[in-house]
Amino acid sequence: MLIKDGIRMDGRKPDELRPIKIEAGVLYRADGSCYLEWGGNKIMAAVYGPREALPRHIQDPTKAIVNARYNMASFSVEERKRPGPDRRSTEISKVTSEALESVIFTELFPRTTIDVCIEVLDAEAGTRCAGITAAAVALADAGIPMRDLPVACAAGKIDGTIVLDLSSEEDKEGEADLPVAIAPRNEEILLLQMDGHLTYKEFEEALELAIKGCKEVVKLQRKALLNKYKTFEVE
Amino acid sequence: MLIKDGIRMDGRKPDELRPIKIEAGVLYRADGSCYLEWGGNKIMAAVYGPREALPRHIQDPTKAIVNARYNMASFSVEERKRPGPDRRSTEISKVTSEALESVIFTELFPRTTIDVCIEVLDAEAGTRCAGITAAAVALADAGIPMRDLPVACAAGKIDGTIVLDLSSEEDKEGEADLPVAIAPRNEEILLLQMDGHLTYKEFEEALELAIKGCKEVVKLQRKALLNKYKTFEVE
Amino acid sequence: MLIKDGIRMDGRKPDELRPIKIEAGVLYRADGSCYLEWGGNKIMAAVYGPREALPRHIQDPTKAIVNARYNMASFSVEERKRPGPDRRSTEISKVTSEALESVIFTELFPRTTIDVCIEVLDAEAGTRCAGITAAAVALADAGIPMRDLPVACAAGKIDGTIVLDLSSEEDKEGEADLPVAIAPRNEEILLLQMDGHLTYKEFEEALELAIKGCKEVVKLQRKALLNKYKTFEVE
Amino acid sequence: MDIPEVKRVSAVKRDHLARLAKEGKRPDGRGPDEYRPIKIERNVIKKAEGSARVKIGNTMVLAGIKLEVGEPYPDSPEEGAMSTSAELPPLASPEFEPGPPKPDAIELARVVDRGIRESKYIQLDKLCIEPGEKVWIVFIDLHILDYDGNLFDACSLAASAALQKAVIPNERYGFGDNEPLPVTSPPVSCTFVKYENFIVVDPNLDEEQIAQARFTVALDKNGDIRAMQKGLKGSFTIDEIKNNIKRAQIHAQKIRKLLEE
Amino acid sequence: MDIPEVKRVSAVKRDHLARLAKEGKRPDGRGPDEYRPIKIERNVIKKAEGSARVKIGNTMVLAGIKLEVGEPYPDSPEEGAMSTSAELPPLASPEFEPGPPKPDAIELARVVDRGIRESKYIQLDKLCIEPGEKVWIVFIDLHILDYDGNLFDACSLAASAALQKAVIPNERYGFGDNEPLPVTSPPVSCTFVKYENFIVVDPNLDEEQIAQARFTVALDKNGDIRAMQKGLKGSFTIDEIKNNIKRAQIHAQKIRKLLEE
Amino acid sequence: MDIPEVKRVSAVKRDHLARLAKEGKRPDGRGPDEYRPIKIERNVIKKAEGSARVKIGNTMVLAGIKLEVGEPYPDSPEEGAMSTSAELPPLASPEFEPGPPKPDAIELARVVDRGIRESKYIQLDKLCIEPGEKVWIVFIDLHILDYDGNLFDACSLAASAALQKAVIPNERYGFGDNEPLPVTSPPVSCTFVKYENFIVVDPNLDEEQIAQARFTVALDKNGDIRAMQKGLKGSFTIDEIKNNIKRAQIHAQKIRKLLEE
Repeated sequence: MLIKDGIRMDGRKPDELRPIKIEAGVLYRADGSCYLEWGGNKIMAAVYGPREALPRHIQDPTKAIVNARYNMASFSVEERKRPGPDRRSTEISKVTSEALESVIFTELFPRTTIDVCIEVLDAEAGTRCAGITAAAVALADAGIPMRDLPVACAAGKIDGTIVLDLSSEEDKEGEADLPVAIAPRNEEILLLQMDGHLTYKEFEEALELAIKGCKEVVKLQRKALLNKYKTFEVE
Repeated sequence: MLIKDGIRMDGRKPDELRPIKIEAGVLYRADGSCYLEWGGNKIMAAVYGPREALPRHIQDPTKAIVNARYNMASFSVEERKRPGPDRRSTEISKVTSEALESVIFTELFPRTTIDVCIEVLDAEAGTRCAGITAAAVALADAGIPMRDLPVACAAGKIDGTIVLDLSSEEDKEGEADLPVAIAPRNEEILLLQMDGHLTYKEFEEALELAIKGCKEVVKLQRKALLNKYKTFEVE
Repeated sequence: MLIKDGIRMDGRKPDELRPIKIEAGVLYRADGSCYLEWGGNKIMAAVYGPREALPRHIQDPTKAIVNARYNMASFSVEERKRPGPDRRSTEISKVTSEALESVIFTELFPRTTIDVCIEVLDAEAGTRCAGITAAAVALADAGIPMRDLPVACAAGKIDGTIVLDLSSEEDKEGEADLPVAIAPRNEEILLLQMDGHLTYKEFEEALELAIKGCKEVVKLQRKALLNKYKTFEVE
Repeated sequence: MDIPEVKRVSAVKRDHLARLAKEGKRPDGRGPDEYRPIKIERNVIKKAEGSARVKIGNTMVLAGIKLEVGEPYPDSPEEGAMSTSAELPPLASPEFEPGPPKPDAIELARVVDRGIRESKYIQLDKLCIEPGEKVWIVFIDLHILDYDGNLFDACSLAASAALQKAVIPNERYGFGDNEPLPVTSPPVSCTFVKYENFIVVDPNLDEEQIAQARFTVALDKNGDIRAMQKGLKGSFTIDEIKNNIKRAQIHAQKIRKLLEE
Repeated sequence: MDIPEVKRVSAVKRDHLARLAKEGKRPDGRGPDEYRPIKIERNVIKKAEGSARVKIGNTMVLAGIKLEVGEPYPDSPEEGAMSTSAELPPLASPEFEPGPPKPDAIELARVVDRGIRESKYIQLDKLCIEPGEKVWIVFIDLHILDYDGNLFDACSLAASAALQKAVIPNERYGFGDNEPLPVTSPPVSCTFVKYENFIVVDPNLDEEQIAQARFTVALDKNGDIRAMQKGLKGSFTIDEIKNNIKRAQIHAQKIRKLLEE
Repeated sequence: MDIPEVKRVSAVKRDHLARLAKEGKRPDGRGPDEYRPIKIERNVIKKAEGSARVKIGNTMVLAGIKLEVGEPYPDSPEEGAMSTSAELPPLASPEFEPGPPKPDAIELARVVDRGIRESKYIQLDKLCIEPGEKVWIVFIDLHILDYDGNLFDACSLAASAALQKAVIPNERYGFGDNEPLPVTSPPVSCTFVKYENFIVVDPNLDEEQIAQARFTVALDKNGDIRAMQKGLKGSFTIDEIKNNIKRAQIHAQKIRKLLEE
């Protein structure tokens, strides 16, 4: 029983996000960075680049390569995770790199890489969306030119109801999870994955809800970037 | 009891091969290819090259490098094999590379590699000989100039009798296995390995039988190459 | 009970070294080499270089890179050691490289590496000091210019007494181990590690004893190098 | 960090495909909703508990099933387990390199795995031997033999076909007679790519090389969605995604018939 | 052979620091015996059994503690075990590269480990569950977030702080209520570097990059020595080493107070 | 794909050796059927259960034997097991590189292993401790110290000599007194190379570097063949192979005497 009288176990309504806190420019060494808390998730993202791609034979003479590396700290999960990439994180790194590259003007920086490091420090469902959201802020903080600020959020199905932003328990016990990343301005889909069971109708509903979620989150991203700017002004 | 009244458990006479089926030019992407069935073995071989050897520091300015890679599919054996090379396949790759390089005019293609991929899809004793035999057809199909068409076949000893082309059970229960690859025109030995127990006399007999086997197999290789040529003419 | 009436379990006095035997120039292929027995330790050290550092991007245009590789043979310890570097040997390789580089005139050989191979063939406590001591002789044998001949020796604490050069049992049961490498001429500290429990006073005593030990060992190193020189003269 | 391989396609080829796309034409003459010929052969590997070789046009893949006895996961002590791997061996393409699976191969295996897992195709609850102690582990190994595009659908189809007639190797373990692997209804996967705003099903290699975005959906026998994956560096509009799914529902029905023959 | 990375510092910066050093000045204006501001936050990670984020100036590290049930070592059947790992992820510095731990990270983890182990900070003898069969294994994972020098002290401090308030996760294993991890008094680590014959505590990145020698000492609550490590390619005189230890004894007392707040 | 290392020998040296070969002469003055001096020292490593250092000319190798308790293979529940590894450490030659064993080292270890295994030198059936549960595993580790050619024979001889006087470490495991490892009669390996149609036994490094083909045969005490391996990129005629074996039978008898001293 994950939902009762329209209220989820953690007290949220079906279309309600978990609490989100975003801070831009939190690291000293990185060219851009972001610390994000989203429900029980704690994510640190850093961006380095554009910088010369090395070794040289990997350089693309027409554009920058976007390398996102999603990594879970060994203490971020219930059972300690062995350090280093596993198959899951390799796939997430790949789809995250692709989603972010969609919005970056990579052709401005031939022969370079833009490295995006996403460290999951504390994990509680929805880390890939949280990671992309944090990475987007870090990219903006690094001054990487983008045609839009990407943002991600998942919808899902629990007890037959389409809901926004699954919690850990909902993810485990629920019927479907649909993480989505978009370029919010014209609602282009940058990332979309799904596993579970959705009829076509349910999918339409879930996609709409996920996009609605994205549009709420993007406001928080913008606020975080603005806050950093303000801080600089005050200083 | 592996042999009774001069007849082996699978009905073969001591000097009889298992059934062999060879087809050349079966792959679309490869420069040359061969599909071979030999008893219960199913082998796919592909050749790529000569092509520039990379990274450059491995190039030999005087000749092509021949790289054979023998690999067993994880489902090709009774107990699932973990993917990737093990010590056995590393050794077979090495001796196969050396045997094939013996007949290739490598000095015609300095700074290149000729890559030979041998995939064992279904395995039943004698895969290294079957692999070399298939690789030879794939090399010819790729138009790689060779001074002869290499071919391989094993002889062995079971119940004290020298026999041709061991089956899986004979290999396990028998007393010796002698895989041999030759350049058939002048009977040069390109590969020879042996484990088990043979007197010098028995070795002479086994070697002679293995070479006899090779000479039967080479006819099938030639027929397969001819068939492909004919097919092209008809088309 | 590791010490009784001022005598240690193997009959040594607190400030006494285990028996040491050093031979220089024992290998044919290496540019310099040394075989050393120190208590139950048997060490072979070889030096190659200075030679061009490869791949090129690791070259330092201002000086030679000193690469020491400390390795334990799989049969050198009670329980067979899996071949290849582990975390312990990686750390020892690092501090050994740094200690040796301290005394080598690396700026004379830009863009090169000086490779120092230390193989522990039989191990009985104190292998890192024995390895550095052997490596120093091998470096001198290779004619690598050094501002001093480095040497290493450990002191430690057992049953509350500061002693020189711990044996295997003393290392296991004792209270502290302090391996030290020095440039003996002016007593510079090239390597210093410690684990256990020492008051500051005890540390002063132990360091003094370790340096005294080093100064005894350096005499044996010099003798070994002289012996080799003499041997050449005689030949 | 795994650097995604720079895909080099000649400018000439790219321009040619772009021109064709503007006229709604594909390089091999197919319509945008046309699959290449599909061929399924089952039980081609004697040593495997199940196997299938699938050709889609020139693309050829082999799926082999092996079962082993292993321990169940602690949180499902009465259920078997499944594991899907893909190898892109140098045999299948001049671009493939030997070595452990790269991100491409891992994504491929995981997408195929999700389709099978989420449609509950393998009845894992019937693969318990001894609760909490011993269960069957089903290994699905995808071996690419010839790569001319659309590995997602070829591998998914080969896995489904191989599992369909697979057996539990009771004899090898002394557990009695072999029996059929308990399966339900297979998922069917449909893949689209988009280039020059042209969206086509079942891309061949040329199309994949210039594609900006890829979309795969795995459907169950009711046409419901069990898994999806958007890939590559471009984007889709919401309507394109919805349209892809509707198109896939029609394709999947036809492909399902091939599986049921 | 692991080739120690060539550290490139501009000649200008090197000269600048050398000139300052001759006047006994440091690049950020500190005195030779002055730490940067230290900040400790505990229990920052919910999933970890213990955690602490430590900042020393701009350097920021996170230590996370996880406990697992495992087998004891044969020679100490009634004792728990501990294992310390450090990651230098590309997030924390443009010079860090992904991949398995390199010699730098291994040395760092091992030096932190020795300080904790030799001061018997974790009471391993109280971590036995079933003698010879089951004990608690304490995993200390050091995750660098921002690298501006002196990782040795930052990591040691973070590990000590994280262990201080860590719990034994009995509940997760059905062993009853969680309880505090039994610890004694933490070690405190002090690190010095020497450049241009100038020896300073708590080096920042600029100082580390031109340093000729490094010295770390871990002290217990009595100021006794529990672990030491000299690093880098230069040397110290005997008096310098002795002096470092005496200076460390003073610093350690102050840092210990932060830990006990 | 492991790229076989390009072996570079100067043209001058190659020509010199070719000229000598035409006159039936070898670079170090030996006849074609002459081994370099062989020296065997046993029990040189205290920590090993058996050991031997073998020199053939300037080539020096060390074999160390370790025994561990492990599980038997399912198909031979009452037999011990053996495992042979070879390391070509950078210590032994400027061409050797650190890292996991490359194809050269793997071939070397496997050929030595086959000689011992096929001649049933170790009586594995006497190494069962508890049927189906516990057996002795014999580890043969070959450590090259100085490489001047013919590692196959040097390693085979070192392994044979080390096993000859090895012990079962019962004491370490609390099984009672140590006892001799049960062995029968050792195999003896003989290696030939061919260059410029000149076939010589016991090649030194110069000869190996220009050799076109290599042949190793392991013979038992009756002169029967237990293992063979042809290597390198050239070929032998049938008569050359036969002749090599006959020559080896004579050499093996002499070498066997050294082992029995």
